[in-house]
Amino acid sequence: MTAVSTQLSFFDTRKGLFSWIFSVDHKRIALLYLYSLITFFLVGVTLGLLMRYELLNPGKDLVEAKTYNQIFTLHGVIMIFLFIIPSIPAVFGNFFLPIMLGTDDVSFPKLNLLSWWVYIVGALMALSTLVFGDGPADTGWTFYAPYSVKTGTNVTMSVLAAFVLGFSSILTGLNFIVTIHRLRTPGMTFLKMPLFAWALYATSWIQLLATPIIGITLLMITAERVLGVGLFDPSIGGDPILYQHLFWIYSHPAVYIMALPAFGVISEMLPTFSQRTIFGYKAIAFSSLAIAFVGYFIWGHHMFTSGMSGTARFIFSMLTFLVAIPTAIKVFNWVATLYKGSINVQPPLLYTLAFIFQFMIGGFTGLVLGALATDIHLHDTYFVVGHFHYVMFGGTGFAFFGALHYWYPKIWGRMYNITMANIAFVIFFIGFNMLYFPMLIVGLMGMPRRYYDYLPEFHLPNMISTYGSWVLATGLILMLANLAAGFFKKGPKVGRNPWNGITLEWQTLSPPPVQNFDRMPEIPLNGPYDFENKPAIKE
Amino acid sequence: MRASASTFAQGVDFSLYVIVGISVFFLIGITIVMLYFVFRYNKKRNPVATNIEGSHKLEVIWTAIPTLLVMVMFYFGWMGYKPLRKAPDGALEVKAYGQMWKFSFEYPDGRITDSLVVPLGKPVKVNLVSRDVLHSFFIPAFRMKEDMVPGKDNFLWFEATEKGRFDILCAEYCGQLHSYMLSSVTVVEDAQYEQWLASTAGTSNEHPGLALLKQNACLTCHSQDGSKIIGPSFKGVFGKTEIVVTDGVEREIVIDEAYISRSIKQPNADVVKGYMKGLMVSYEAVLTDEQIASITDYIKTLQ
Amino acid sequence: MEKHDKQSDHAPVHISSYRDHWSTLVTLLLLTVVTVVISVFGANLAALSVATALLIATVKVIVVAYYFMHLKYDKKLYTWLVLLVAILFLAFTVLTAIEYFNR
Amino acid sequence: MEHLSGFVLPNSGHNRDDEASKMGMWLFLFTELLLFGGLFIVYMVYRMLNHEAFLLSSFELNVTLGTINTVVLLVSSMTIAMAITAIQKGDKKTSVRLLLTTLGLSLVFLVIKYFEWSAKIHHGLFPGMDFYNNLPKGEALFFFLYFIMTGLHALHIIIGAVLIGVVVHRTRQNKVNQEKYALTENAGLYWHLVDLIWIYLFPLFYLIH
Ligand code: HEA
Ligand code: HEA
Ligand code: HEC
Ligand code: CUA
Ligand SMILES: [Cu+2]
Repeated sequence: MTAVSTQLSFFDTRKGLFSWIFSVDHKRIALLYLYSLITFFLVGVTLGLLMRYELLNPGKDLVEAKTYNQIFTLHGVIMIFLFIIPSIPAVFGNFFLPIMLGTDDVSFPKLNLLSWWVYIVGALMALSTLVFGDGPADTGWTFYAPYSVKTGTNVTMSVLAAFVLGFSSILTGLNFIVTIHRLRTPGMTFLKMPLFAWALYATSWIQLLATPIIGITLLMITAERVLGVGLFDPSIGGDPILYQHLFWIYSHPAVYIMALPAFGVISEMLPTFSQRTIFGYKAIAFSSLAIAFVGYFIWGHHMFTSGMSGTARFIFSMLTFLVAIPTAIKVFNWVATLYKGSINVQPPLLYTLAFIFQFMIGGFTGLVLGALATDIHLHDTYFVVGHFHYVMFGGTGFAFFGALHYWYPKIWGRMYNITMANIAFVIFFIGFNMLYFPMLIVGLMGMPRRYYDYLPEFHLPNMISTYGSWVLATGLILMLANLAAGFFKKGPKVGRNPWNGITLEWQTLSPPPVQNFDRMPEIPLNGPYDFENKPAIKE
Repeated sequence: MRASASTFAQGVDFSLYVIVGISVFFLIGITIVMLYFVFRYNKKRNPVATNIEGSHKLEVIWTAIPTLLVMVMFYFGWMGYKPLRKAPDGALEVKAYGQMWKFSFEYPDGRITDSLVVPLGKPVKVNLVSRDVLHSFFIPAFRMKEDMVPGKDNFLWFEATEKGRFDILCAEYCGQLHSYMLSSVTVVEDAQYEQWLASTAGTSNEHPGLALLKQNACLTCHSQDGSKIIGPSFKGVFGKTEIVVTDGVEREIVIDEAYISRSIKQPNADVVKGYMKGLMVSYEAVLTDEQIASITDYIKTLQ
Repeated sequence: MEKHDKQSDHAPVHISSYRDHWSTLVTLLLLTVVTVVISVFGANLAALSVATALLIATVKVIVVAYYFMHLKYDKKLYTWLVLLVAILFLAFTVLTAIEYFNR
Repeated sequence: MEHLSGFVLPNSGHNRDDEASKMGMWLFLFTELLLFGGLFIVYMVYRMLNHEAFLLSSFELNVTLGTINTVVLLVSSMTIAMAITAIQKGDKKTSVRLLLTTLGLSLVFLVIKYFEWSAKIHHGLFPGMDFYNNLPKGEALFFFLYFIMTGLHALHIIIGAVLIGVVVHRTRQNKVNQEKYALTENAGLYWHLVDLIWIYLFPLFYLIH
């Protein structure tokens, strides 16, 4: 081997702002995404805290009704389109997919950079409504017609922003599919690919094939607002329900855009911290495809009370229950992976366990919503709000933070303070459940969502929930402060493989050099998690 | 959970218990197994891991069991729901109107009320009509909900099993005062209901114009005391000089009978400066010219 | 630095002849004539007309994709993917149609 | 790029990979198909709900012009397919000529479309115009869809034409040649897609009868 230490990391090859924002290196683009994502996430979270503050007591606490409505819309738009849909693919997918496949970049590096720029433009458009026009939209992130056509707030800009962000998502998906088909290192067949790559593959197909539908739907809303007449207007024979169909044809598959990459991350962390192969590799890999596929056909479960035909309600409810099966397969295989492992309890594993627990709660509440009788009662109540925060934040959000703790030493070449990370995790976990569990209760009691004010009998759970949001915020600040240390070049340096992982990214330097590898990566003999034949990794 | 006061409540609650029961069982079971593994196979206790690739038998088992269970859940969900869509013949039919941000009800005899009064133990079919945007008619105590969709006739029906007053909430986001779009349903004995039906509505001696304003939910947006809610206040509005925007051009007008009538029939033709277009819907099909005259009459008195 | 030229990583490229293209065009034009004739003069086929029109259009699309777009000579993967997309779209329409038919 | 440690990764995202660009193009076409797919769903539903009105309105459209445009697009599809054959055979001159023919046909299509549109707009059928606003239920929807769908299609024609222009330029510069013609192929794929969509639009709007 040549002198390894002379290899410059991707951080050090070129300096200056322009070397970042015009870089076509997938690792730099990933970090661009990370920083911009966190910024928008912090805006979204602040809005969330404001909402909780407003809901502390019945009546007005902080803002007017209209402002509240704009806050939850912007909160939803930011969290969905700016944070959770891009989150894991755009940050960890971009950074690690090429490395895990043993190549030096994605298939279309320039397109990759373009997708970040498009993302930024879309994000700025979404946030510009705070300053320009008649204020942010007040429609909810679903932009249901006809209210979204009638309201005087700046819906047009918000909708166009979502349209532009869709493009960014499509470009990322397209890039990943081609990369996975074309750039796997020799010997790495599809069935020897790490599960994270499988998850991204399934996700990318959803991004590619579902996003265009919402694109055109949102353009129709724009046309309606601009021309003053439109396709969803009943007075000319249109049907507002059709809007909902088109919206959910995208937006239900989109929830699996949020969930599948998280499943992938979990499937990476479990073998590493159990030091054994994953249980049921093929079952996990193919269940991702199954979820992606079935997920296309169940959008109607968001519309059970819209006056849809009984036949459709029947079919959509039945199909909804089918997605639970591949998810169940995953959960069981994950738990079985812990069996007879040699388990090393580290912060990423804590996030993994919390993920499984919370995602189950989220998933099971999803089943309650998927059943017709119960959804009639629970639709558009806080039960739904509880459900989706459990899956999105308790699931994907926790996977995101887990992934950040897991790959952190690889990205920055340094380790954070583990004790601190554990403390932050515990506070985070308690705060999370304190914030969202009461929402399930208050939903069962019948409190509708998107309510600025509520009846006195809903007071107690709302109060607990608001206090929970403060606990959660504390945990989060601790966590971020701990992680920020490495960013500022504090914390001990680590070698190539601090967690004793097996996928290819652990064979290279931390942080990786520009072309990702300083020596030829070796793939394990029997599949990606074959710890018995793990290639020796010399520093 | 709230009182369960309709014939469906039982079916809905039962399917809820089935699903939650199965779920809690798996949630607790899986969590305990998971934590046990983490404890038992901790690297202190189990320094060397055993590689187990998987097991076909287990995969089949844990595909089959959830499949079975979700079909059970689906079945109960469907059974609990089925009666909701079939209103029995001869049910008492009431029309419910939703508009920004008020429910109103029209009984077969033409009486219009703000809240619902129904007889105990009799099926009631509510036909749902929206005058502007989406709303949803939600009675938590009855476990009932259905959207009000402009241009589409939806309905729901129920049979109350308990006397008392229950909340009606709007469960589909419909704009600024969505959370204040409340009403109630009062369930009374048959005899009381007959009595209520017989009592003549509107015995109060209020101005007929005011009655109309209340009835049509004008007052959710327009105050009578000068304060600004969603629309301009009615106080002192008659005879006032005002700036309106017509087709994007500002102009000054003096408010007279014709203007008020136009504002009610085509609210978006002239939009008062500083207010949003599109919020107020046309009442052309709802109010007759006489009624508008009566409203105008009343507005004149608010000086 | 050597570059890996991937153009030739599968069998030698198939080059369609000009004649093939002409015959494809003639097929397509014939199908177009058939649709127009059916719709304009075959009024008594009314109920069938949407179905036939879409059927013929689909045949045309397959011809274009197969020959002009070279699917026939490309890796089978592309054909599968096109089918996947077609099935997906069909499922969207069928599910939506079921909803509206049973209103 | 420097390789300090003296080895080269076998697969690199920076290598030329024509198969990858073709795959990328196909994936992009899928998104385009589903973009129009959304509109086709809208069309289907509204035709189901407003059957008679759609039938009536379709008589407003000019079948002859529609048919001519269909033929124009089909022929242009052939010429661009031939342009690929030509470049594969190394015949750059013919390739450029065929591309220019395609470009010409795209202009013919647009000109015809322009006349069709202006006739409709002249009748006040464009959404928001007075006549349009007084159309009966359903008919208004038909014309709204007509303008949105053919408009979006025309936009794609324009984009395709620009793309073909780029190919012509690149071929003349010899950046596209017998060894390296992925760009021509991709432009061809895109152009065929535009054709495919029209193949459905034509019977759905013009031939309801
Ligand atoms: C990450 C995002 C995500 C994920 C993964 C899911 C997953 C699921 N969701 Fe959720 N959902 C949302 C995000 C998500 N959802 C959002 C954002 C909304 C609201 C949108 C809005 O209106 O604003 C929503 C709303 C929503 C509704 C509409 C509610 C309403 O408005 O009335 C429904 C109804 O069916 C539903 C169902 C489901 C189901 C059945 C799953 C399933 O995939 C869950 C499957 C998982 C499990 C079942 C648990 C794990 C399995 C086991 C532990 C094995 C044992 C299992 C058995 C024995 C069965 N969701
Ligand atoms: C991923 C998605 C996501 C996340 C993370 C959150 C986070 C939060 N949400 Fe949620 N929420 C949605 C998605 C999300 N939300 C959506 C889609 C809706 C529906 C909107 C609609 O109806 O249209 C909604 C609606 C919604 C409502 C219902 C509004 C209503 O119906 O009236 C409420 C009410 O309390 C709420 C509260 C919160 C709170 C308090 C937080 C959090 O702020 C909790 C506090 C969390 C923290 C304090 C953590 C801070 C984190 C950082 C600082 C992290 C730094 C980042 C990195 C390292 C990357 N949200
Ligand atoms: C959803 C809210 C809403 C409801 C309900 C509503 N309005 Fe309005 N109204 C407005 C708004 C906003 C304006 C100002 C913008 C405009 O002129 O369109 C307005 C304007 C008016 C004006 C003109 C006032 C002026 O200062 O020029 C009159 C008169 C009026 N409304 C009468 C009524 C009557 C009568 C009803 C009930 C039958 C009613 N409105 C119901 C929102 C509402
Ligand atoms: Cu009416 Cu919400
Ligand atoms: Cu869903």
